[in-house]
Amino acid sequence: MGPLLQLTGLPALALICVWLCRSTERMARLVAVLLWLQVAATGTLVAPLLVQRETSLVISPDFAVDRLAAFFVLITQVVVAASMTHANVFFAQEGSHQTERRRNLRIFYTCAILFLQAMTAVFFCENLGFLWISVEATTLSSARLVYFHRSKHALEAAWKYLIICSVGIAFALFGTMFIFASSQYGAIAGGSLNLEELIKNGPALQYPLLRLGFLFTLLGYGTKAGIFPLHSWLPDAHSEAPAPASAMLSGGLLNCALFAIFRIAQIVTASGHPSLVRNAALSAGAITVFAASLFLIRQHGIKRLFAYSSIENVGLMLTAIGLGSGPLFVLLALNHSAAKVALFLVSGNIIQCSGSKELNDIRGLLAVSPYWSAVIMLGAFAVTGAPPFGAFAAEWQLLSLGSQQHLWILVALLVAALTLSFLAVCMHVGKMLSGNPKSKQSPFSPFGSTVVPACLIAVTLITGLTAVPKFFF
Amino acid sequence: MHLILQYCLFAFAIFILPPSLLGLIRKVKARLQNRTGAPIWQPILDLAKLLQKRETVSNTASWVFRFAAATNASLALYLAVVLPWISPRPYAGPCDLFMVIYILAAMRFFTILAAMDTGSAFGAFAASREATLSFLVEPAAVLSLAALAIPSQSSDLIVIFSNSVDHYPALWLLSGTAFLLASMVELSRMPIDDPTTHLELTMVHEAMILEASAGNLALFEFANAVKLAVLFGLTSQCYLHALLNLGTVSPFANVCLSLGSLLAVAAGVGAFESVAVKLYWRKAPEFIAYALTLALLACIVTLGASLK
Amino acid sequence: MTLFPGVLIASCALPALLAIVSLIRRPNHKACAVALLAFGIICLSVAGSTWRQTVLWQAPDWLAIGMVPVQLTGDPLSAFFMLLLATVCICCAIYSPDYLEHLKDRISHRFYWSALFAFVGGMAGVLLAGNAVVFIVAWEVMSIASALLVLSDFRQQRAQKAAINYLVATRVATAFISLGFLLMYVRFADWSFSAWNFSDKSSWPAAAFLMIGFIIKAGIWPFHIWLPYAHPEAPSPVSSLMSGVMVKVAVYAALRFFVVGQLSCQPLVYAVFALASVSAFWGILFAINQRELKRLLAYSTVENIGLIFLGLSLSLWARNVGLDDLACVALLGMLLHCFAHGLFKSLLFLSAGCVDYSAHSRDLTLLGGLSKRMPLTTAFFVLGSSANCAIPPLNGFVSKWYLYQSLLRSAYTLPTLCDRAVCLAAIGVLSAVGALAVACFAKAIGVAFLGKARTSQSGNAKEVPPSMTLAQLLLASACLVTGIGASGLLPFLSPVLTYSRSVVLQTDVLASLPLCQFAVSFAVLMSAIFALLLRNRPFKYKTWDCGFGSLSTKTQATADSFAQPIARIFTPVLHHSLTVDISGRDRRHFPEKISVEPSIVSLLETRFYGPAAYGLGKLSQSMAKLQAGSIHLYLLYVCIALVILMLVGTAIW
Amino acid sequence: MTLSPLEMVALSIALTAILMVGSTHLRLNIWMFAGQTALLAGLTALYSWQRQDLHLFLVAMALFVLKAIAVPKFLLFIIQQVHVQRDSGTVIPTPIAMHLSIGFLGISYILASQLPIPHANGSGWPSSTAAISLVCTGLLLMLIRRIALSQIIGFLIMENGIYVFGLTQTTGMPLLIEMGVLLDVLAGVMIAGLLAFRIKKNFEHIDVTMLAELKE
Repeated sequence: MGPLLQLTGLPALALICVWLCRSTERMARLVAVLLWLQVAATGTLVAPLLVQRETSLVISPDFAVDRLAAFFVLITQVVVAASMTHANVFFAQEGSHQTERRRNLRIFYTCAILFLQAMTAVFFCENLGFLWISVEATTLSSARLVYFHRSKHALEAAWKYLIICSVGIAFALFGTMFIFASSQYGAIAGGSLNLEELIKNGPALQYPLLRLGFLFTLLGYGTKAGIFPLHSWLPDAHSEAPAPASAMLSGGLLNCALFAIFRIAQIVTASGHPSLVRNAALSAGAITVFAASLFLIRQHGIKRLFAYSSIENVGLMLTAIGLGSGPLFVLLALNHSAAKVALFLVSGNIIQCSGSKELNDIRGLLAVSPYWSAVIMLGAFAVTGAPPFGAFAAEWQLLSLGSQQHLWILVALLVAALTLSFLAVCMHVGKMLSGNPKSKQSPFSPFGSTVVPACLIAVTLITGLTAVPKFFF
Repeated sequence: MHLILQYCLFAFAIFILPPSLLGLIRKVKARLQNRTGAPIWQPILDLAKLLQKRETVSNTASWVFRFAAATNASLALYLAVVLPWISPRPYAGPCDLFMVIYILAAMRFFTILAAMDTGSAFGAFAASREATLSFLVEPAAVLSLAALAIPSQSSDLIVIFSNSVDHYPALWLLSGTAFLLASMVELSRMPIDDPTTHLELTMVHEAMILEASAGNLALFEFANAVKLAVLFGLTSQCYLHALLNLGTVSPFANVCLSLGSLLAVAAGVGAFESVAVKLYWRKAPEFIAYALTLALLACIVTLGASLK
Repeated sequence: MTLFPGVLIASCALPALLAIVSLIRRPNHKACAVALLAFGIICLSVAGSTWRQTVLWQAPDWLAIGMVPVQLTGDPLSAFFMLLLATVCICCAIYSPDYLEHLKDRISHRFYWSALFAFVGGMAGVLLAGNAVVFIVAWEVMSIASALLVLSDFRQQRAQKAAINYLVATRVATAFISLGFLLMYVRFADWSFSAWNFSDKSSWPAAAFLMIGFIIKAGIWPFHIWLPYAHPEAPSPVSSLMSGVMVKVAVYAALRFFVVGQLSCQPLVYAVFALASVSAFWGILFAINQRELKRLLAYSTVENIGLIFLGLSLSLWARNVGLDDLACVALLGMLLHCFAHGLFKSLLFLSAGCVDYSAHSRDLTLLGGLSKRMPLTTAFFVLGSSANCAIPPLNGFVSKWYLYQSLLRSAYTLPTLCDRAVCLAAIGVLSAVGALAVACFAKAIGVAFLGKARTSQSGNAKEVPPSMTLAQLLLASACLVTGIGASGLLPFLSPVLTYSRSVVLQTDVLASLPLCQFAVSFAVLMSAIFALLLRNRPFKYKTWDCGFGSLSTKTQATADSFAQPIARIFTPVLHHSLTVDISGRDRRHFPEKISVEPSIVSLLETRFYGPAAYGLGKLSQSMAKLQAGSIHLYLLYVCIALVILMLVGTAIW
Repeated sequence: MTLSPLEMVALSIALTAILMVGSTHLRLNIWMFAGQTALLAGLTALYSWQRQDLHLFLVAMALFVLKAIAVPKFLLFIIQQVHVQRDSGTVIPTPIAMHLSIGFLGISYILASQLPIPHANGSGWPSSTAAISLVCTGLLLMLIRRIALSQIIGFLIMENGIYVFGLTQTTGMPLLIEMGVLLDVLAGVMIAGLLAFRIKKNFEHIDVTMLAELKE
């Protein structure tokens, strides 16, 4: 019962806070503190895994966490904690603490905490059924986050998000059933959805059914992860959600979906057909990276820009999965999450300040606020894999892995796409930074609104320049 | 004693010969046009007269203007000392062909600056033309000398012009002619520029020094005369090499030959100028093309010879 | 001995630290300039300590990029370029505080200094990188930081465009370099440079990729497009660092990999030789047709980089056919030209910055008459231009002379007739380029500094503050000293040559080049002339005006009219055209206003890069159409993806 | 070719879905969905009897209560709130759509016979045909209907199809997971319904084809 309490106790407390605190300002601050405490709690829980003293932490037969998942849990929790910390500044500026909007804010916080729990659960599931349930739960809890602003656009985005992801997830359920069937008609009497069992009996699984299962789950969870052409909901949802929610969606949710794919890829690899994973994931990954980089060239919204950049990074992570390198997947995810969260958070500030999401309306940031400019600029470099940030180290590792396996077409495609996406993002960011400011509004709380993103950027910088990546391998 | 005599003679050659060559060209032209013409030493008298006058400088001009004139004269004198343009020279140091080319370029550079410095429309106009011409003619000049450099395997003009082992008359002839044509452009002589014209709009070299006066003008004129002597001197040396193997000639004959050929080249140019017409500006590249063609021919000859 | 790795580390770590600090705290110009000066001195000590020996520093385990440990190597080759970096840095440091004052609110202090430190640190990093990963990290830092510096004057649309252009070029270069590195890594299973060489046929594709990357960065035709946009837009110290040092860093990279790594791919060498010649000519041809001072200088950089790569390729060529002496001469010429160009181009950019500082314009059509108001700056600019025009005895002449020497030597030593003819032709091209350079710089000086002021701004210009003069003076004297004293300084280059696997010539090639003697006799003659013939103060009078009375400043030649005859000759290449507009009531007989607007077109931009960018935009647009907003369509995509995945999945995998 | 009662039920479930494609009347659709789910609950109950599996019976009960009663009730409530009777039109005409879904039934048969599932334990092709056909029909419904509620119904049909597949082609999905899935679906429908309600409030309609302002 200990681990379970450690994982859910503080969020439960936070939930109580959300509804019992009279003042929403205090509530917001308290929740942020609790979430950071939760990070610490989870950290102590998974610490033995991180230092490789233990290989896995079993809570129940269907719930366990290994080293890789432990990294993801921590990343997710940090992402949520950081976003919710920044949310203090964001919602204060939004005027959400006014009386008539308080309820909305409380609902937002509730959903955010539930979302966190759902995402955490994804990494703990050792059972494909529960995995599916958790992933679906993330969709359900985050739909309300997207709809926070209650505008027409937010509604549209939320609807698309809910419907498309649900359809995708339905396919994932279909796929899960195929995998179940493959175990049933293969080796395991009565069938099993337990990951460990499936991996152990890998070679005995019935391959045609397993293959169908993999393809369906790739499609299903891929919809959730935003693989091209299933990504259609992603830019809408990311751009319409309030900044902290966009950050969580991009920095947390996408990892969850990819992690689900990674889990199933593990089974297929264990069944003795790694080429299926390799071919499917590499081609899907490469296509996604390339398509996203083309999308990036012509963008009109600041958050849509970063959303497409997320799609690109999803493609990269999928490629890492295809190359069969879990640690690389974590490394990419870590850097993407940190940089992208920083970007989304600071772009929220910028949107509030300039009053528009359109790239064309945002000009002369350098003159408006050097802090925001610095974060958005460094964040753009970090997220597009420019050295010396961590994403570069990860992408370089990915490319060298690809070259070592003589996948030259893939490598060339990735290099081209990375070049394009870097240029596209930097071009748009450069336009925002330069020129004369269009609005006269002065920036608010320059320090408070920058500290969280700046710390996240520092994380990727440290990852890029020190031997941190070795820790994952 | 012998050395001092040589130096004196050489100083005479540098200071007296160039203006006289100019005078000679004018005299030949005059005679061919049935005029008596000024005496051959008239340019020397002109220079002396200019040096006595008080200088007038445009109030637009800056330090560049007078600096340019002095630079031109100094560089011309330096060239006259080091180049093997006339046979017995007391100075026997090295003289690199590319250095010569770039010293000529420096002279041109500063002349153009002087022309632009006064803010005169004519000066700038001529400067622009001079720049264009020099760009067109430069490859011809360099290649004609480079072609000569290949048999001697050295870029030192002293070595090149004293090389009597590899003797290719055709090469010397082609290079010499190419160099002569190039020099005529470089010196703003006849088919490109008429030195006697009175219309500023058609001038090239004269318009550039339109604002110069007295000592300043004298320096420019003198520099130009020295340049003329040096370049024609080199040409005449080329022709001499084409005609006979100079290694076998006695020193005294060498002096006579080099002086004689220099005068012959000058007279030839004078004769040519009296029959030639000044080319329409846009036709100038066509004339220069001859020089380049000859230089390229020389290159082909020299490459063919070098492979043997 | 223990000090050596220390300075190596400091030269990379100090700028990194400074970049972060100046981003967080709003920096002041003086303090930052002092820091830059300190960096320059550290670079100088790096150069000094690694001039004759190789110093290696293996970072502790915690300092790594990804899985690859950080490794710094200082060797004679990098020391040579470090020296250049140090010199230019020190001069820029002296120059900056006063210069930046006039940009007051146009630049953001934090970003400028932060990016500048990152930039110089990146350059030091590239020069000291011991393995490919460190190299590419430093290379990107250098590139991105310099792109930011191009954006310094961020309110200007032009700066924005220039920065984006530049970023595109530099990122594409990085992409090629990355591919090259990856290929080499697979080939040698090592990121360390010391393990790499290009003598084997299997490393030729990597060599080609790397070479493309380097020549894009160096600005060789047809990849030079970014250069004339980027260099002028940056503040002058940055332009001089970019033009003087950064493009040399690309040259350094080419030297590091292909000369030290013994490239044996002859087709690649031929290609570079051809591109370099074209680039020299193309660069100067466009330079002469510019009317913006710094843009003109930038195009002239294209020309000079062409010359440098000409020397580089000739050196490789000679080595491949076994002519070691020739290879040495070419290499020496190229190294000297790197250094010389670094010095005089920095000087020219700094002087152009002074013009901008005093006359508030770099547009030649608005300048004029500065030589009387700013005589010192004019003198420095004339000296720098003379060096660029290879006028003896300045450093530009020495290096160019070596290039000529190497070409001439190859014209009689290379094995085949064809090779020899090519080299002889290259001499012709080089001489034409030289003459054009003279024309180009005569025009720049003539229009910007001489004649009458065309606007009141340039008429009211004042001489720049002493610190800016001092910076120029340092560079100018460096140009002079390295020119006159070349024969004395050359022996110091032997470690670089030895390191570049070249023989060191025993005989003194410079013997036939009496520069010292020339300089002395020139000085004597000049002083004699001034003392004897020009000693009287001249009588001042107006310029000859054909009796029309006071001349309008408009009668002076403009930048365009000076270049027009040459532009007209090259009409097919430049698409030179004149737009003449005559207006007035009776415009035929009594025109009241005539305006002539010449224009040239860069065919590469309109015919190649323009359409390419347009095509990419179109492609992206058609992709964007996929995202049409309809949820039904999106669901259809899901279905289509399902069908494709099932078909491909079950049929193939 | 004889069909077992179980297979007959499964196929009739598929048929109800096809019939739903033919009608744009929302209330009718919801009733038919309720009937379909009731049939499904019955099928589950039959299986539980056949397999002597108690927990399957629990699933049948839950299915009946939640999906055959609660969900239709909720949807009917929404319809009442938003005052919509019919779908405001379809992308392709309903008769053609219905024929198309019959075509899908045929395709489903082909696909089902391709499925590498050994048909030893009575779970033969008709059931998997029904399952695949349900999924296809659900998708078709989502693709061609313009109203938000129809999309929800389409999604529910798809979900049913997947459930049919799980029920007939495999045995012994863990109860907890079945329940979890059911709850998730339920929550999803609730949220979607509420969103539809919001759409009506914001846009004065619930036509999702009008929700196309976010693009590129």
